[in-house]
Amino acid sequence: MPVLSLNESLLFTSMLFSVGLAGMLVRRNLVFMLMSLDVMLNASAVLFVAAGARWHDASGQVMFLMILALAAVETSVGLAIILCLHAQGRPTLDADTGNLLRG
Amino acid sequence: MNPLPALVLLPIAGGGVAWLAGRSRMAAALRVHDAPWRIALMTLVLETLVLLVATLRHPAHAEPWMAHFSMPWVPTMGIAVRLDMDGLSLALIWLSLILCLACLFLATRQVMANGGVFHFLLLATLAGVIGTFLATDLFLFFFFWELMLVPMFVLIAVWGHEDRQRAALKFFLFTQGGGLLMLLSILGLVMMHYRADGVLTFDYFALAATPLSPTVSMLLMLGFFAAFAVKLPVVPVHVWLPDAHTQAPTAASVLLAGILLKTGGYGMIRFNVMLFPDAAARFAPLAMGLGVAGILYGAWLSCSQDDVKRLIAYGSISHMGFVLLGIFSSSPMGMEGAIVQMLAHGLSTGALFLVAGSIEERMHTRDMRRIGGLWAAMPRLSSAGVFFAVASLGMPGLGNFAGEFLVLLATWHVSPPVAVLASVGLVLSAIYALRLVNSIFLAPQGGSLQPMADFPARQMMALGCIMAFLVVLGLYPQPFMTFSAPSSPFPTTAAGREGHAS
Amino acid sequence: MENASDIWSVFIYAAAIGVLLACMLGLSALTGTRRRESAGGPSLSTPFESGIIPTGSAYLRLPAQYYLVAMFFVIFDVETAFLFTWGTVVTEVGWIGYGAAMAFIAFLAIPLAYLWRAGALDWGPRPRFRTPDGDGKVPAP
Amino acid sequence: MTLHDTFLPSPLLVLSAGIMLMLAGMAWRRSVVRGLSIGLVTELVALGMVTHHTGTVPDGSMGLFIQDHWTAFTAMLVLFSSACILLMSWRDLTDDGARPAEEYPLLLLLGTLGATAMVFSASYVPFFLGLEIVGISLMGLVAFNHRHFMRGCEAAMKYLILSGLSSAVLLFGMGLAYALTGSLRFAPPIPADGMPPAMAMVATVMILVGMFFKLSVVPFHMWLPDVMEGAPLPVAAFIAVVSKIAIFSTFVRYFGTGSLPPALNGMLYAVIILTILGGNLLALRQSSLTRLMACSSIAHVGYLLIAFLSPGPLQPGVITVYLVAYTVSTLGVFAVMCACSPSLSPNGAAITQWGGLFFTRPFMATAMSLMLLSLAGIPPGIGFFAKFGVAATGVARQRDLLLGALVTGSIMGLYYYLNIIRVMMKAPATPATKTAWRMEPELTTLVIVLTMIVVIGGLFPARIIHPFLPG
Amino acid sequence: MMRLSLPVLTPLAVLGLATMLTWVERRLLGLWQDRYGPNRVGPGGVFQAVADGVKLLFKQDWVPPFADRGVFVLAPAIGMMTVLLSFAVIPFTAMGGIAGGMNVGLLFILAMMGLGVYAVVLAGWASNSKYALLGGMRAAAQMISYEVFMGVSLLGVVMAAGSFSLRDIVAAQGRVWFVIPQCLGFCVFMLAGIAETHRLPFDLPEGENELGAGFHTEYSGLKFGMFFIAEYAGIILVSALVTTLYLGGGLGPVLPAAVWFTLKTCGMVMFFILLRAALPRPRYDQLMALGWKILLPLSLLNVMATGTIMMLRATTP
Repeated sequence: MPVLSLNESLLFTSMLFSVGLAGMLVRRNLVFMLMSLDVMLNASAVLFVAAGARWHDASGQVMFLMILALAAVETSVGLAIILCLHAQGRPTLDADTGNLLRG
Repeated sequence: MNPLPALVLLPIAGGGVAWLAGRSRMAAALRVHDAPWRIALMTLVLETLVLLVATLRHPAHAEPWMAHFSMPWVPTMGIAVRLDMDGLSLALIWLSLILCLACLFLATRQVMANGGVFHFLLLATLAGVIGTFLATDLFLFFFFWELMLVPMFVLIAVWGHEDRQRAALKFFLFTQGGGLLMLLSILGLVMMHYRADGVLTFDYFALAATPLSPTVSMLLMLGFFAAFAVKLPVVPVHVWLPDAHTQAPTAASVLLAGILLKTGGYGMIRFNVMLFPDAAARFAPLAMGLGVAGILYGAWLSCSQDDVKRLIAYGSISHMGFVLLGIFSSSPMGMEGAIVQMLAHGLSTGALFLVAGSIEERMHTRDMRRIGGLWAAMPRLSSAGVFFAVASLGMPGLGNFAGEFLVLLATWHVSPPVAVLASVGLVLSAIYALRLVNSIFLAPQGGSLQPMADFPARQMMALGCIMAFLVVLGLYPQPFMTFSAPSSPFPTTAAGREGHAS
Repeated sequence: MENASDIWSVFIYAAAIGVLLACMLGLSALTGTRRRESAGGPSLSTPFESGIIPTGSAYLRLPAQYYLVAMFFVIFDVETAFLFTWGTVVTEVGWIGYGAAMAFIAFLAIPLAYLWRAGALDWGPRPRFRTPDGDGKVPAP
Repeated sequence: MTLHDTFLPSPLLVLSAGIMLMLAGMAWRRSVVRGLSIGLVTELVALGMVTHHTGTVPDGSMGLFIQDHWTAFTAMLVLFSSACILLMSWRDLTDDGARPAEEYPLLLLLGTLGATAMVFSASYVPFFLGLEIVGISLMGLVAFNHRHFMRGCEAAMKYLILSGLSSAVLLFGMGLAYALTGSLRFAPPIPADGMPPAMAMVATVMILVGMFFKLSVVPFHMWLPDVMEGAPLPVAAFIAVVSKIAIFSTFVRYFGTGSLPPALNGMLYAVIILTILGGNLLALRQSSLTRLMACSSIAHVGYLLIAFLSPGPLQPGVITVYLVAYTVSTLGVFAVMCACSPSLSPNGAAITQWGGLFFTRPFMATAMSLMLLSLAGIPPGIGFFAKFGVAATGVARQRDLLLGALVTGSIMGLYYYLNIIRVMMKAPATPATKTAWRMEPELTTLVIVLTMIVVIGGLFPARIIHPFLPG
Repeated sequence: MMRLSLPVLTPLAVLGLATMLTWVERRLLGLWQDRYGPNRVGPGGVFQAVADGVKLLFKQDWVPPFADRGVFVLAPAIGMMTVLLSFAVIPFTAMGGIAGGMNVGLLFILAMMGLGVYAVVLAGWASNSKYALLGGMRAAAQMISYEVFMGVSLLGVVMAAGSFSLRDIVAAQGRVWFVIPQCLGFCVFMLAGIAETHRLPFDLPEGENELGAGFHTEYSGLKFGMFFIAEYAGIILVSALVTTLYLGGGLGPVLPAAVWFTLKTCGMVMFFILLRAALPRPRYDQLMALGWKILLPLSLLNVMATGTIMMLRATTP
């Protein structure tokens, strides 16, 4: 007997996803945006696990592992790029200050 | 051996050779500074011979379609290389070749900067035009239709005058815009045919038999009309023409005015009228209105131009109005008139552009107010100029008069007021042509006139040929009219059907 | 879960620890001696730096090496997760699974060798990338 | 674990082996040329093995991967383009000995692996994996801009955030689909018993939106020009060609051809019209050639979607031809840009700087014009036939609005493509300053080959038309 | 009753043991270094630890004005919490402890150790002092690095036992303790365990000759005490883990399981203290190099070897 039913986990993951999405749209600090991104990805990962539990199917957990790995890589690369930007002398992490690329 | 593919491919091949010959390294090896020109000339002569063979093979007009060539191209979409020749296309190809030859004699030998490329582009345009006149596969027609734009664009944009690039762009965009509408119409027609017959084909003859509801056929016809109207040009979409003609180098102007405009007229006859006769008949009043508007508008603006080339260009608009009028007058007579007018206008206006180009080359200006009294300085050039100006105003006895008269006559049967209005255009055309003659050749020159080289005899000979054609066309148009009558896509006899069903 | 009681024990355990920690923190707040801040003297309210008066912000720019380690951790630790899934079923999945796992380990080992050679695992002020002639010698300071 | 679990299309195997070889080689001793050579050989071998596989083909819909004509076709396109891009970057990388450049071919190969994995995927797992591998290696590649490191980093950051966002949306959609159907099969969800059908719609829309983001279809397009501008030129080509083909390939596989839920048709209509008009309007305003290419690639996706939305007997062939035309022409433009970039401003390639190219480097200028004309849909380029085909499919299904957009967009497109040609024809301001350029045999060969494909493909398109679409 | 009392008593017991361990360590160090340890308070100085605790309790509860107050207070609690929580899955009785049967027990411990990093980093960051920050960063880098090797080295045990449940792992050692077949993994795990608890010789985050007291430089009173106790609880935890994973847990003849378990754990604790007495401290770069360049390949090798042997044994009849 699963502790959570699919509907509850759906609700939970949707809320988590929305929180991440809101963070992504509202926050302007690059690090926080990365964190929001991870929240979104992990919400999806949890959804996969919950759905896998609902269908008694292990592939949901496989997907979970993949998502975990790729979210980790994405965060790593993101941090690396932020470091690069920082090292190149962009003091703030505000996403709106990037203005080198304008048509 | 079928001459039709050779007609299309020969100019391209010759142009390629000319291009190669024009490469600086190659030119140095050849030790001839005008090698591209010579090669182009040879190509044209060869082309003429081929055309002659094609003409003489069917002297008796046993069948309406004189030659046929077919080869699969994209079988999955029912596209094939289908080339057919009837009197109309033959006549127009002749016109193209004559003008091209004249061009080579008069205008292009001096082109030194990248002469090879120039001649290649010239011949490529010619190939595109000839292909357009011959193609009876709608896809192929569209292919050539688009293809001839590119070299012309480059010709104008690179070798043209001061404002060349804007003009070239305008020319390309307008034509292409019309072309895309035509593309949709072609596709629509093909799809209608596919739905009715279950056969996917772009064959002109097959598509002609497509059953269409009045609305659909009207829509499709309008798509075709848009493309041809831009090319012809019909009044509201004519704005590219004055710029393009003015800015183009002489040879390109000649090709534009003499030949490219005719593809519009050709298309209207071949596709609008032949494929959608009912829709065309319903559309005729509007088309005739547009034609008259073109005649009056072109002539009126022409009267107030100071730029020689611009004046001729607006004159062209006016003359092409007659073609439109004739095509849509729904009578064989009007159609014949339109064809004669196309031929005559091609010759006379082309020659006028040649003369104007020569003048510009010598005087370094196109402003009529700064040119004058050339008669004294260059009698041969001036006489040629006067002849063609008079021809284009519709002097009886010359080709233009025959065409315009036939058109007016046919129009009179349909609608006398329109005919009256159109003949007002004739009066106006007399005004601007005489103004041209007067101010350039006759009026005294303000400043001192440096001695300048007149046309040499060889060039006069080329012009003389054109004059001769005009005179014959004017005095005895009947053979031309029978010769150049367009053939219907519908088989008149069972035998005819056999001949083309393949 | 094999039995849900395990979970509940863990929850009870966690609650007990929570209470305990709260008690400890609260207790020390209650029992500690009170003194006014000023009474502690100025040295109480400056960060400890072995007797030197601190200058500048404490938030230094740390060497990028720390971030590199963080990334390696994230990546290698997650890769371990993949190996763990294989770990419990080694014999069940047979030679194909074994081959896959070995390939995976090889795919971990080769990047590790790459990182090693690229200098990402070295600490201290050394050139991070070898010179193109590839001798890998550290230039004399 | 049975044998069909190991079913793996050979290109994936070859590419991964190549990547590992390259890494090992780099660990042994660094060398750019060796890296590039390994990359090229790997890609060619993979190209030769697109139809091979290991293991036994799984029956039914259980496998992770699938192999059919469509995968063979798109995988070939992907591998070919990526080999071309490797060639384009050859000179830039071997030029500059000061900075480490060995990772570039590695990342490029990784990106290709990701794209290939996407192409072959028959399940959400390899699809998502491939998507992310492409995205992540692209972030590295975009930041690989030696000349403008800061720009590169900024573009990479932008790409990271937006591609991450779209991945998350896509992933959540996939999660919903999985929750509905209990299978990770790569197909629109059909809700099982007791599941709300509205959820299937939500899932489909989220997946659609995610894919649109990656395809940079108009409401979700804003990242593409910026990222392409910040990236090195070959990488910009990679974004425009390889990643788009891979996504489009999976898009076609996912939604089948024409089995889109009818309720979404309206949305797609709007999106396509917006894409075509928006992409072209944006392109009109650009002054940098890279950005212009980015905007025009947005528009081209719109045209492709018209063909996608108009199923019929013509559709498979048309999509095939259009993909080939788009790929080859875009690659050609970028190859010429790479060849000429040292004499131009680095990477920004403001259009005005192309003035007089016809006089300084006539061959390159001619090739460039042919490519641009092909993109504009003018003969003799292959793009003419492609656009013709798209219009044909649209007419066959009477997509009047879309056709209107197509015509309008094409005219706008014509304007800006011709504008570039026009600029190239302008006489150079400083007469005949023949800047000495290096011989670049690989770029010249590449341009020649691409030009041949464009012209020959335009004249004999019948050879290319094969209905490759799945299902 | 058992289910309720064990969870409540365990943390108290661990706390008590850890407190006592400070005295044991000092006495043992004295013994090995040929001097007296604390020997005044109570018989043999056994109440020294209690006295220390009382002293800490009555010290001022000082939060430096420059610190981030909330995080500063929270950090030691997190440190304690993660260590204590890990004990939940250790099967120290015959019944298997609080949740010894949990089927992801090992992963639970790894997770808790991962969370332990937060205590260090947050403490270092919240202190707003250079020594503390550097110490925190060092500790974090060290801990997360060694957690990787710890996880990989544990994989050998997991493979051999076929389960993550610590109770199953103990049961799987019926024939031979894993310390024999998994000797490579054992070595790696020991080293990783020392580094995880940042004990000497791997106590670089708190190396007093370069960093003051590292991440808890600014701490005093019972909050310092909590870090202190958490460290000793960590020693017990790692010893208990080693016992469970490699030394057969509560397995042993005659005596009850709990006694065997306690004996083995005590032995490991002593070994830890002996290490402190015997070994010098390496440089930080040497520590990291040891981890990434030696331990990681070794542990990967261990996994490969274990897998190969298991497969060979499974396929040969």
